[in-house]
Amino acid sequence: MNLRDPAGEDPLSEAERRQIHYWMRLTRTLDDRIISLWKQGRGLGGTFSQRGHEAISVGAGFALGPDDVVAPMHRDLGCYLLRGMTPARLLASQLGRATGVNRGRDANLHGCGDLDLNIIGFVSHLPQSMPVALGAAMAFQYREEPRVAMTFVGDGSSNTGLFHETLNLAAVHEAPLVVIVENNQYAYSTPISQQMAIEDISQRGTAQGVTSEIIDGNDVGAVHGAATVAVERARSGGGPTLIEAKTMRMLGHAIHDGAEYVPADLIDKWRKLDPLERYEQTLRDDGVSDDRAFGAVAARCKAEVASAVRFAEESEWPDPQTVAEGVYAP
Amino acid sequence: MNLRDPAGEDPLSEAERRQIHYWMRLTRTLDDRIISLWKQGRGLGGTFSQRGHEAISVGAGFALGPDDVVAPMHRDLGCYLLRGMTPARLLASQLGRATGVNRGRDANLHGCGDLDLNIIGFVSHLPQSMPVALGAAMAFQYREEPRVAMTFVGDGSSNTGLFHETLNLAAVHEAPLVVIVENNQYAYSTPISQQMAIEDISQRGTAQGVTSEIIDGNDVGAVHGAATVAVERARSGGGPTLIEAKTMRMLGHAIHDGAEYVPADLIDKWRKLDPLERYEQTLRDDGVSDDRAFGAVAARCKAEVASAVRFAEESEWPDPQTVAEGVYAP
Amino acid sequence: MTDGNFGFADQPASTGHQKTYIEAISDGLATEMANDPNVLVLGEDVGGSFGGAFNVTKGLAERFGDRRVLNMPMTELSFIGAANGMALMGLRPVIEVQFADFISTGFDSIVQFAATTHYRWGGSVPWVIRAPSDGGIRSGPFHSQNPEAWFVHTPGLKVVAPSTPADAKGLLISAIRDNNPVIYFESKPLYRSLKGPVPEGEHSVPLGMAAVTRQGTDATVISYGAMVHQALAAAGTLAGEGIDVEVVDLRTLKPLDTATVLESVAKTGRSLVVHAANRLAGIGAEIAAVIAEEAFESLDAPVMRIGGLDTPVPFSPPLEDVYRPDQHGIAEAVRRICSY
Amino acid sequence: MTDGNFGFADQPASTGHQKTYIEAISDGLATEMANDPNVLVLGEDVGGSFGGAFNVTKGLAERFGDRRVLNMPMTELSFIGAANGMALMGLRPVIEVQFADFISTGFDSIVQFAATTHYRWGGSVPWVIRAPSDGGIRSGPFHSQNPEAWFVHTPGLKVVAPSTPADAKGLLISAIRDNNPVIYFESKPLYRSLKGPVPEGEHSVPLGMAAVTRQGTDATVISYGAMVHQALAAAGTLAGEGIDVEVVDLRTLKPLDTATVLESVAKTGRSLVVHAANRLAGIGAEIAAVIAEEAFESLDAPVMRIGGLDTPVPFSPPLEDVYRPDQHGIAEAVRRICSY
Ligand SMILES: Cc1ncc(C[n+]2csc(CCOP(=O)(O)OP(=O)(O)O)c2C)c(N)n1
Ligand SMILES: Cc1ncc(C[n+]2csc(CCOP(=O)(O)OP(=O)(O)O)c2C)c(N)n1
Ligand SMILES: [Mg+2]
Ligand SMILES: [Mg+2]
Repeated sequence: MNLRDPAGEDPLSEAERRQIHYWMRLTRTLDDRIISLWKQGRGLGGTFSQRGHEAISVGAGFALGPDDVVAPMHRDLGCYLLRGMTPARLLASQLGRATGVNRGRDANLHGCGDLDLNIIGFVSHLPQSMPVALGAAMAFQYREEPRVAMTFVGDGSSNTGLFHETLNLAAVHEAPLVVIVENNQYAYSTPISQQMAIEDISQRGTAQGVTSEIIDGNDVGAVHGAATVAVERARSGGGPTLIEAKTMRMLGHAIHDGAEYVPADLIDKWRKLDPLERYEQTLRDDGVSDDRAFGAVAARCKAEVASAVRFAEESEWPDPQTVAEGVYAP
Repeated sequence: MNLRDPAGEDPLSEAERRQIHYWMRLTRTLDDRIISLWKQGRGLGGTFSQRGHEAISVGAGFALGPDDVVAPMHRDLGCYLLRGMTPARLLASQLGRATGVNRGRDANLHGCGDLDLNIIGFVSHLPQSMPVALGAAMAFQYREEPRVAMTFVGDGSSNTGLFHETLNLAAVHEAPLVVIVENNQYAYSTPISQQMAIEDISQRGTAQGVTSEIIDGNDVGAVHGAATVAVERARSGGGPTLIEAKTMRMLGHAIHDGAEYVPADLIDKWRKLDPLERYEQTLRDDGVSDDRAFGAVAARCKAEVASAVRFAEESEWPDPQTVAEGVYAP
Repeated sequence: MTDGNFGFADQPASTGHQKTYIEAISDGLATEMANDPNVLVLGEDVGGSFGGAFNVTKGLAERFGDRRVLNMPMTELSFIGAANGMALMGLRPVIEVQFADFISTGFDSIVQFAATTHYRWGGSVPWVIRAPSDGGIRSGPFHSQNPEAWFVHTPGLKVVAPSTPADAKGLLISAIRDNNPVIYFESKPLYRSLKGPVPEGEHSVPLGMAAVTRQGTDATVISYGAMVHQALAAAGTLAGEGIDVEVVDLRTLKPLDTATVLESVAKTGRSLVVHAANRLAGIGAEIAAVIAEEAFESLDAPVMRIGGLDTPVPFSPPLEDVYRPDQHGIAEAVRRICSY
Repeated sequence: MTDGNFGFADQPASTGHQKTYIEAISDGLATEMANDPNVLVLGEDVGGSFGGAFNVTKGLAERFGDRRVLNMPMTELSFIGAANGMALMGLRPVIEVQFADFISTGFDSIVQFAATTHYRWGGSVPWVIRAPSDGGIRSGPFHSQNPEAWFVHTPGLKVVAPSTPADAKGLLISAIRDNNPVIYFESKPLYRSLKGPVPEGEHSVPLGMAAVTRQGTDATVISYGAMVHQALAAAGTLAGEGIDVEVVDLRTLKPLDTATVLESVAKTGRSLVVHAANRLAGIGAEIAAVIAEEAFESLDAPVMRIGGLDTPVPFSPPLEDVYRPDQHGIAEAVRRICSY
């Protein structure tokens, strides 16, 4: 259901809604498979799960046009996928293969950038993607291109100075920037109550003069609706928007983390709000899709992921002779 | 006039009010003398004027007890003076002499720290004094000492990430910290309208959960009253406060800067609000002092400053043999 | 300075319980917290039952109370800045940055404030930053860095980098007791792979003193951290070839114990400096330059350096393996200088 | 690489108008802005009629419009970060940090994002940071820094440091055209004290090439920035004593032109590296280490280094004067290596 539309009608076509569902399912399927691979010892280094964040990364990413630029972070698998980064390339990257997005140079989703897909790769140092996305937005302004930049940031990252500096600068320049705050209530082991003395991160946007709002981050319609409004605002010269999407990190910080520090009932509560199940229910209720179709989507996603795993595991390793290549652009 | 007291009665004794006036006058006198020395070519390196900021640095500083700690910045001459740093030491410091606060190691008011006076010296990198003052406040909490830390920060500095990070951390820890924002409408040549998209800096405090308010920074009674309430709040476990004092930088950023970029009528408007003249008028109106007494204070300040100039100019230079001493604490 | 310092002299090889390198760090921290109520711990995720990304601080909150083990938001610049203020007020904060890579986020609070304060106006800033550093464990460019050269170049800091469990404990305790800002680079690859004897209770190893970890006569390999063990392994191989290698473990990178280095090179006439950090303009350059200037007449071969390549630390094993120095490269380089 | 590079070969001593070093920087900037609409300027106070703390950008806003000269709030971390994004989108931002000392505030955006991006995923980040550096002008520890070593040690950056007006223009233009992040350290003490011929219009000096600024046979002094002129002055003095000094001006610090350095040392057999930055673990260490390793057989004396002391830059003249290298210390050191 799209919160933007008081009449309750979804502005998306049925086909678009089925696409959103597909991306969410693909994201979940790939994420689950990554976890199982790592548990089987077939992974390399650490990896992050995005379980529970599908509505945010897919819903927001789906609001962008092809010429818009996105700078996602470590839990935005869905956004990478829907921008055209294939499961095969993403998995090969995570397994350090020559065929991966970053040719073995960077770990897990780090550095999964590809300007042909208008995706900017991220560095660990959070939230460095924020000013970079702002700079992209300022470049669009400078060249008078009708393009928008979007970036994602966590609750933990919203405490950093860089978060505030970027919002301020975006407001001063009325830059076409959309910032999605994924408030998943934890930064690693630290609950939000130990990170900040406030309830809502959105007020940090308001304080810099950035239009800011709060949405249900497990409702993909709400996310997509808010993101669409924000993208349109940005594109039409209305300046930056901050969207705080409330959600919950359903697994550990990274694969090795059992998250024993999270109260079980908190997880239980949010498990009932699973964004994928909720969207399937909505699509059922609205007669847009049904269990048979969902089954077909799930099977297709499973097959795509299985072939990606094969591709990645069979891919060659990077040639050690090339290790010093590419430090500098020619 | 103290804004805290609706009955309009000043909680300060007449003697205290005369003390405040003395510190303001001494500050102005010393500042004026520094400017004239530098214009005569008797200075060393650059220097900053604090003209127009007397009400803030003196009013806020006067609210502290002797065991409280303060971390002032480059326009808070009055605060250094009232904490017991003499004009002679301050001037010798600015002239790079061995008898200066920092023995020739640091320029102008930079690095004028002295823990015997509970003053923390500052570095150029703004606003590094903020987290340091917070750390002092957290040390008091840790040791359960009834002490408060105060720091000062400019409008320009309030755009930095460090400003926001510090406020957030202070709020989370409910630290006994008082932050005085000197909103003098410019950061070097950059007017506040180019620095931020908001009107009031105080809302940045509110957004982190820090009690925040706005006062007239050219009214020493208002500054002192607000600071006193904040210091008491901090001391009694009520957590941090941000006070935005609105004022105007009356001269250039530093001695070499003619500030041609500031509209003349803005300066004219604020000249009429000169904090020292206003306080003298209040003291006259309230019958606390009169022109004769003001004349005597001015003469005393002039003599003190003259003797400080003599002391500083006659002081020996640091011994070059000692250049590498003191990098490490023993 | 180096008297009695040869052959593990202050590395109590036979006393103390066996502990891993990481257990020794926890031990050092707990020992000094018990010893001095001014010592407190702060960093991301260090508190509560969790005890940090590597569990170094696990149990400390329970034992010493929550007020002495503070979880910080992910804001290195401000919490290191706050530690500056705590230290000025007489506390001795031990700061954990989650990975050494994130120390750059707190850079100004370290290099501009902490490093300069005593020189400028006499304030003393006695903190320790614990920085889990180094790679070889497939964690990519942002969880493998060795940024020590930035800090060695900065006046006013001290820098240590232990290579053994006993030193990990002893140097940490000395670092906490030191009245200056000390950056303590701990070696992630050694955390659980290296076990050794660690004295119980009080045990300190003075800052600024290198150790001659293996005596030899033909060439000196100078290193620190995990690379010391690669050097020792290479020395073992070379012993079989009749090359007798002396291994100097710097232990402290600032102040550098150049006396021990020069004494060794005076004896062997050949030297190789090894570190995992990027070779270019790394600490190895400083040591090589000191040797080249001050041991000129003793040198029978050019002083060589081995270090990380001038690239970010690559993630993929075949790339990281060529990026990173190891015993084979060390052995090869020693053969070269010995046959010079 | 060094062919035709001797004796000011590409320093057009006789062509071009006389300009001060700082005028040459402004000229380079304006030339390239006129040349390429993707070039824009950003930094604190650079815009409007003011034109920056040193007036380098004065007149640019008027000439090229306010949209190409952007005043930034005092937030180096985010505006350098924004420049990263602009550069990824094909612009060529030229960033002014008000003093080189404040570059540390933007550290992560430089060393973590900009430096690593091309290696990791191929994005190219073509910006220039102009950093007014160096001291000797009584501006104390926070307006006198020479932080180049931090960046030379960091893979993925380029670093330049011109010593003449012609190079100031030519290297700036090359830096802007380079497809990588380049840090351009300009010398405050040379700003208005040094005048020289500067070609009009198009003029670029390639990155990565040192210049032999004075030919000589007895010893090589390797330097950059303001210290080149101290070296030349010392060479003048020493010429009167019969010591013929070659002076190498590095011009680019990363990538280092070690070929030119080694060629010169091969000829003279004696070398001294000089910089105003702290000597300890500075760039001089790298150069000395390269010479010690690669020119071992040509050396008739140990390679020496002169640099700033291992202290913050002190404010007071008698202190700064001993802190800072000068022609007398250089001459003395050359005498020492020449009488070795
Ligand atoms: C500057 C910095 N410091 C520390 C870290 C280590 N770290 C990685 S993720 C993380 C928690 C991030 O929390 P949040 O922003 O809420 O994102 P989430 O992982 O919950 O999605 C931390 C502390 C980092 N990446 N960057
Ligand atoms: C991190 C940093 N960048 C740049 C500077 C250079 N600088 C010194 S003062 C100043 C303006 C500060 O403005 P504000 O905070 O409003 O204080 P004011 O001078 O107006 O009192 C600038 C840009 C600095 N000190 N620190
Ligand atoms: Mg989170
Ligand atoms: Mg201001």
